[in-house]
Amino acid sequence: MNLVLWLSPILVPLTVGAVLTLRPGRGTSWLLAAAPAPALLLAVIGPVLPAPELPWLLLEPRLALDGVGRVLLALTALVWIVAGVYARSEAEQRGGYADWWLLSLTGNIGLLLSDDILTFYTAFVVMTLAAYGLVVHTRTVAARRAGRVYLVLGVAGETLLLAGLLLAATDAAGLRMNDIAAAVAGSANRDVIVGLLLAGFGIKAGVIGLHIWLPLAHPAAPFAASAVLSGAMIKAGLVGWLRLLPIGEVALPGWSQLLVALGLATAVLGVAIGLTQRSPKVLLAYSSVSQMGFITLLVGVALAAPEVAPVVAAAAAVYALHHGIAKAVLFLAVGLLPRTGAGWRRNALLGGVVAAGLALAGAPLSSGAFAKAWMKQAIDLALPGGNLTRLASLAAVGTTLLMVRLLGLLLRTQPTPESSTAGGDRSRAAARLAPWASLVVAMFALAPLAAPALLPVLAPPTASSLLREALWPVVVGVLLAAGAALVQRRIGVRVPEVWPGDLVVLGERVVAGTARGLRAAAPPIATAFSRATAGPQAAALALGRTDEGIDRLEDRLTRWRTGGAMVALVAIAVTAALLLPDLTGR
Amino acid sequence: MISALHWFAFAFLVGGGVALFRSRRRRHRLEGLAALALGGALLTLLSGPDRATAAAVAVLSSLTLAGLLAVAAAMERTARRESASDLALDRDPLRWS
Amino acid sequence: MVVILAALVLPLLGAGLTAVLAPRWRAPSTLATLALTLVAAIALVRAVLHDGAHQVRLGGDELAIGLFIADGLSSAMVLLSVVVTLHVAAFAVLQSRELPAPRTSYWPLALALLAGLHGLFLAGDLLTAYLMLEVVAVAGAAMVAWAGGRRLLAAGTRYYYAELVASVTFLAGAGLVWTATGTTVIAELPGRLADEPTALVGLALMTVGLLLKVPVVPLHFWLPAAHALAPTAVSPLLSGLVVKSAFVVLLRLWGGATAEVATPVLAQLLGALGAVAILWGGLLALRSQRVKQVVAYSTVAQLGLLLVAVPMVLAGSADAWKGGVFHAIAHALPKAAVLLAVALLAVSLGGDTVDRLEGAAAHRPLAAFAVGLAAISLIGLPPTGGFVAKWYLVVASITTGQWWWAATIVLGSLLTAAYLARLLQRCFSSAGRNHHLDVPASPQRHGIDGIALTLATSALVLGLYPNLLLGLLEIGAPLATGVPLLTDGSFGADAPLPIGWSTEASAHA
Amino acid sequence: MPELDLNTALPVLLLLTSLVPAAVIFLLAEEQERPRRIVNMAGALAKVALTGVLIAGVLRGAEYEWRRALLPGIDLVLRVDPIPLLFVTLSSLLWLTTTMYAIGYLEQGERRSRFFGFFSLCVTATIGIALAGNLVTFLLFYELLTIATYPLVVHKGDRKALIGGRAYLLYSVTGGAVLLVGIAWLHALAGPVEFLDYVPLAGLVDAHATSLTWIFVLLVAGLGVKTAVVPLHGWLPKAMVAPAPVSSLLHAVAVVKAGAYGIVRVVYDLYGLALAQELQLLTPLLVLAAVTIVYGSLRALAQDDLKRRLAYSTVSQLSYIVLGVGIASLAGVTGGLVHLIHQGIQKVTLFYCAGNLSKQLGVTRISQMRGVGRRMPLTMGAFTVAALGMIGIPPTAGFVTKWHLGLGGLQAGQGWVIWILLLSSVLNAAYFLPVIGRIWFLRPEGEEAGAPTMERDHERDPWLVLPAVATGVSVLVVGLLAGAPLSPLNWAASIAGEVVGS
Repeated sequence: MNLVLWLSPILVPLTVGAVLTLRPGRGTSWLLAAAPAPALLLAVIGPVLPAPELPWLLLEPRLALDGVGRVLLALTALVWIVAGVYARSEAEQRGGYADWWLLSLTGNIGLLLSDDILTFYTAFVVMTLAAYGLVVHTRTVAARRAGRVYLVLGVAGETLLLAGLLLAATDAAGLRMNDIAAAVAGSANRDVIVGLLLAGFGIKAGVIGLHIWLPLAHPAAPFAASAVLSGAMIKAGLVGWLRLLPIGEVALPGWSQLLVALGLATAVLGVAIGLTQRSPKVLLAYSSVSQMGFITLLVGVALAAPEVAPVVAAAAAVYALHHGIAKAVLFLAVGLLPRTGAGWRRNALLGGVVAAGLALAGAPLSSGAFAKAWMKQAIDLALPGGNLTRLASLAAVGTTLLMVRLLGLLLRTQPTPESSTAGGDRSRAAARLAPWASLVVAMFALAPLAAPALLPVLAPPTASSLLREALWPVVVGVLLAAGAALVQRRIGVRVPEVWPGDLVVLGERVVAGTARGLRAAAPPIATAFSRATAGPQAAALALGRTDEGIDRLEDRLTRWRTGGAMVALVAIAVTAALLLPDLTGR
Repeated sequence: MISALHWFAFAFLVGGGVALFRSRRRRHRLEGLAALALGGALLTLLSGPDRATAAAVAVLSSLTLAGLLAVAAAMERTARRESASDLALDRDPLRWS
Repeated sequence: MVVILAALVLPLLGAGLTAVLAPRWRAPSTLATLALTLVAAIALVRAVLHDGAHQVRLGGDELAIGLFIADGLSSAMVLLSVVVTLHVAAFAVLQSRELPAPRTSYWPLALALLAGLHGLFLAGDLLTAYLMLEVVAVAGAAMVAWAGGRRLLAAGTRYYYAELVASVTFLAGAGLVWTATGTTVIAELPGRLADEPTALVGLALMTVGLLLKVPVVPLHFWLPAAHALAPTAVSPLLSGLVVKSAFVVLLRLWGGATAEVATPVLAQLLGALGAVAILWGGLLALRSQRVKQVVAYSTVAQLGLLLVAVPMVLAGSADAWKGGVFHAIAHALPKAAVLLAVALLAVSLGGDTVDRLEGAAAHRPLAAFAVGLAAISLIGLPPTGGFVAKWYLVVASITTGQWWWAATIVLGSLLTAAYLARLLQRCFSSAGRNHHLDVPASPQRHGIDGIALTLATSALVLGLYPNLLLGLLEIGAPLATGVPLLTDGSFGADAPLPIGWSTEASAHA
Repeated sequence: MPELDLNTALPVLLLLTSLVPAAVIFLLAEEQERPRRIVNMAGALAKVALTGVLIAGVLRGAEYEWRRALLPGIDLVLRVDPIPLLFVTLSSLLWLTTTMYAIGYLEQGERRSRFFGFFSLCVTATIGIALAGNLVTFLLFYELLTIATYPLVVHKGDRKALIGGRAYLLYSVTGGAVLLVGIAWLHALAGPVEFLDYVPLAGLVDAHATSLTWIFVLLVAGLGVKTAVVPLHGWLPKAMVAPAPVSSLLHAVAVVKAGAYGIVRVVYDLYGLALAQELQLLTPLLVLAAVTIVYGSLRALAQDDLKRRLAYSTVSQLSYIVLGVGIASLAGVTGGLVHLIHQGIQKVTLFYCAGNLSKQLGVTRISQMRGVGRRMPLTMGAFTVAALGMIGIPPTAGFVTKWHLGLGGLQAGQGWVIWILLLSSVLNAAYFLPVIGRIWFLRPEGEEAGAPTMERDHERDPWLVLPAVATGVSVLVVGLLAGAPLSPLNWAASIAGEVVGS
């Protein structure tokens, strides 16, 4: 029985994948949404039965699920189910889409469940590569460019990660996660490993500088894929950090400060660039970058105080849960809006957007408030100084501004006239709203209720943190937004749009340059190299084809007269060779 | 051991060789060949073998010399009969244009 | 003892008989003689294997002529030459269907050549060796000269004169040695040569004579024309057997006890000449346009390989001696096979230039396969005889510390591969000029190709079962057991040779 | 002749299962298609069956050896040691699939009797190389391999094939000659030496350390030609002109494997790891392998012709095995040995697919491969799995190798090895991922967006598709079930245990 419980979350999506490849089409595409169900089931009931031993598979994989794991598994399963409903149209449009979708899902779930680094690494890589299929689904030039950037960074991240794992594995007792974390703590080249792991997972988590693929991938991918990408997949970075970095074992003040600084910078810059964007999806992408900045900050804090680590980890998990669901709601809403006509359906969507926005900003009584409260609690415990929490709430103001900007952009999108959504389509459109609505409900319910149940280590948040401290950043944000709107209408200054992916443009130029240089340099090196090592064949040929010199020499050599001279010459040489030593005394 | 006769035979040998390789005319070549062969035979005879062997060597070498010269002459004559000119031995027949 | 006589007399008698017979009967009588000689040769080999080396003196004790020694080396070479001549004669008989039949004078001359060769291999004293050299010279040159055409006549004459110069130089050398040491028996030379300048000069002259006959590169002016232009049935005998006879005498001369007289300078000079031959022969084979010319220069190169063995033999390496002799034998078979096969290909492809060979495998697979198999042995790739020879030569070059010969051998096998690849490459090509010849639906199976194929496969068999031949060569090999080279001088008629030759017959395992 | 009990007969029987078919096929006329196909398949299946019997026997502890005098003092020895068994299993399995593939591929080709004759000879040589008990036997079959593969390389007979063939022949003959000198020198020094008997060499190390080192250099140079190590790799890309079954045979099953296997045997079974370390032979080997790995990948990057890119990738991948040999730790040895098998199955799959592509769709250049994924999904699926294996993406077999080589490198204190491995896998990604992208994510020319997917008519012939899919799946299965008892990984690990232990 435990086999079914533990393996079904991974095997069910794979079997669904097989089914969909063999018989794609409308009849079976609903399976897409059902695939993550076993994972959700496991997250809900938890590790009731012991994890199975599978000595034959890969290199003895082990599965485990701790509190943080369950929270993130619940988040992932929920987001994938709801997004699955909206991915049916793309799946029907192109055969391969369902396969890439389900492979990414399998990878995502696999890395949450795995307890040894090889299974974790396999799942991580499978998810990264499969997600490429989602990003380039539309096959437009922009999508392919986004895909290329995504893949280059994905491969780079995966390589850095493998280097870190290899270095850690040599000193580790076994391949299990805690063995590795302990090994990293004690290993000689600890800093190298920590650096590699931070960079490797940083790319996935979108730390500033390594985030450039996010703003490109989200607009390119279909909205269901972006929801999953932002909602669930980028959380893999957090999982990696929490499991592999020596969080509980040793305090790394240096790395902690760096990570906190990076976290804050990402949060602030994410918001800043996000504000300049015109397309809602790019704005949301930058909002994800900024929110992940908070999570990076929390991991930095955890590195500073090992004894408080579990609390900080729990806080980070809840924050991820809250952000994941809220971001999924937003992405799906942004995706659905252009498809729904005017009327109550449009207002419901806009209402949901406002609710999610408020949650992200950490408005009182929303999941955001709870998440931010626990975050502040964790920070105070680890680094009592207090100024860090103030900076965090300042960033929250930024998020509110971002959400108001988003609302403004969405209001400007014209509703598509009723006629375009054909009759049949309208009934399916109605069905579409239901899962989205359930996700909104989950957004409100899950963080406050489920989190403390799954993560007992978190102390219940104080009333004031839920109300007063949560309120002022929202109010200040709204006021600022109103002021900015007034100023902008009067002076009419147009804020220039930073091209999405900012650094990526120069990154691309650099990469393209090196690639061209390499390709240009390769032939001359190759010819020089092959000429230098022409090897026997060329030598033989060269010898064979020297000009007529050889033939002329042979012609002269075979003359009758030269023959005679040669006989005399050899006679003298041989006699001399034989007698010489004799004459000079042996 | 090495008497004047030896040097004389040796001279014959070398002279014959030079004539054989240098001359273009059939007659000179044959004369050179004869001198060469004679020199060789003389050197063998001068090596002071006992009487019986000496006789055997004398008979055998004169027979072989005669045979060799006859064959050489035959070859040169065939060439002459075919095209009324002596054999041009200088260039390698393989490279005759 | 009777067996030695049989091996000598039979071909001679056969030659005489065939010369007298009417042209129609010459071929059958030659084949009959060859069959008989084959039986004699096999008997000789068995005798040698059974009770070791033995000798016979035709001229009794006092005459310094007519000493014939049958040891491992000579019996092996005799058997080899009979086998090759038999194959070539069979080819000559069958060739009339496709190639112009050989001239009527071919048959007696071939037998005479065989008799000369046998005499040469078995010769134990210098004068007999000289006589046999003359017989081989006359027979060989006659076959080339009177094959028709002025070009062939010139080639034959040059060949004849060169051979004569070589023989006479050899004779002069023998005379001098005879004067200085008082004996002409090769086996008795050791010990009497020390500090005898005349003997050394004599030895030098004999060596030069043999180098001209082998030939070595600067003295190779007569070979390409003679071997490349000679008729199909003649060139295998020349390239396979005649050139080896001089090498065997050289080995007899220097392989045995005289080695202590040889100076290192001489050894390296001979080796260097061999190395030059390998390089120069290989190069010219690469550049030649006609196939038989490629094969002729390939002979020059392969003979260079033989000479490279001499310095190692002089340094006392038994492996070098075995390697050299094995190469001499393992070269004759594939070389004859290639010459026969190439002639057949030239007929069905209408031309004997290298480019004409395009698509030979399609037209005449058996002949092309023979060329391929022979090429493998000539390059010295296992599992052929060529490889075994190369193996011993390389081991010898290392044990004697003269590693540069190993490098030469490697370079040599590479060059061989290069110029043979030229031929193979065209055999396998399907494109090329020969499309005007309609590729026969199923290529005709020519009986005559089988002869070339059996010769080529025999090289392969030699590679797979070398122990038989190696065992035979042990008997009478001067350096076989590293026995000290000094002799005890006493020998009698028919007595098994006590001299430095290996005394007891190494019973064949 | 000693009475033929099973223990001596089996190795020879193994050889005969391809020697006899070779002889029979040479005699078959061109149009006797059916008998030739039966003989071929019978030979292949018999060999696999015999290998099974061999494995069972070895597990029971039986000893298999066949010996015959070749030269005085030197025997022709065929013996089944642990490493040979590993290589024989690989060869027999891959030969089965390659034979099926060749039969399908050369449907209406001409000169097929000649082709399959030499094809069987080639595998006889490979099995001979695998089972060779001493260096002379090894050399004998090593050169036989050169002779047997030359006609295969020049099978097409056109100009390019001949040039490729000539380059191949000259490189191989030189390699063979250098190897001969090395072996002769060793023989001159230490007398007849057999594999797995370390005593004679160990005894020489104090007196003849330098010559032992030079002998090693000669041996590795001779073997390096077939392993396509950097300065000696020139022939491999040129030999790409051969038809696909030959390229797969050349690259994955026989020729290059013989070279790499030779180096493995020389280092582990002849010198022994301890002696090799004592003479510091391993570090230069490591450097050589590292240079080849990076150079091969770099050159592969610049090739547009698919088979040339695969050729250069072979040059690079083979040196993984040499790298494993150079690393003297348990994980390193395991990695090297197991890659002998993994590289085989991965590369053979790639070549089957490349062959199918060129035969069914006439596509030979990567630029022409737009959207072939839809037209040949099965073949391209196998291609993708194998390509991911080359990059070392888990859960394919390639990853298992990369992981063990990396781990081994670190355990042996050669930390820089993992950067070479990672650089190489990035480069592999750089030249394989775009191909995979082109296969699946680009639309074929001339087909506007959203057109109904092209019909899958291009994969009718089972003889061509089955081998490709079988080996493709095996890449995945070997990777996934790496932990299983009889998996290549555990097999290699047990051998590595003995090697490192001795």
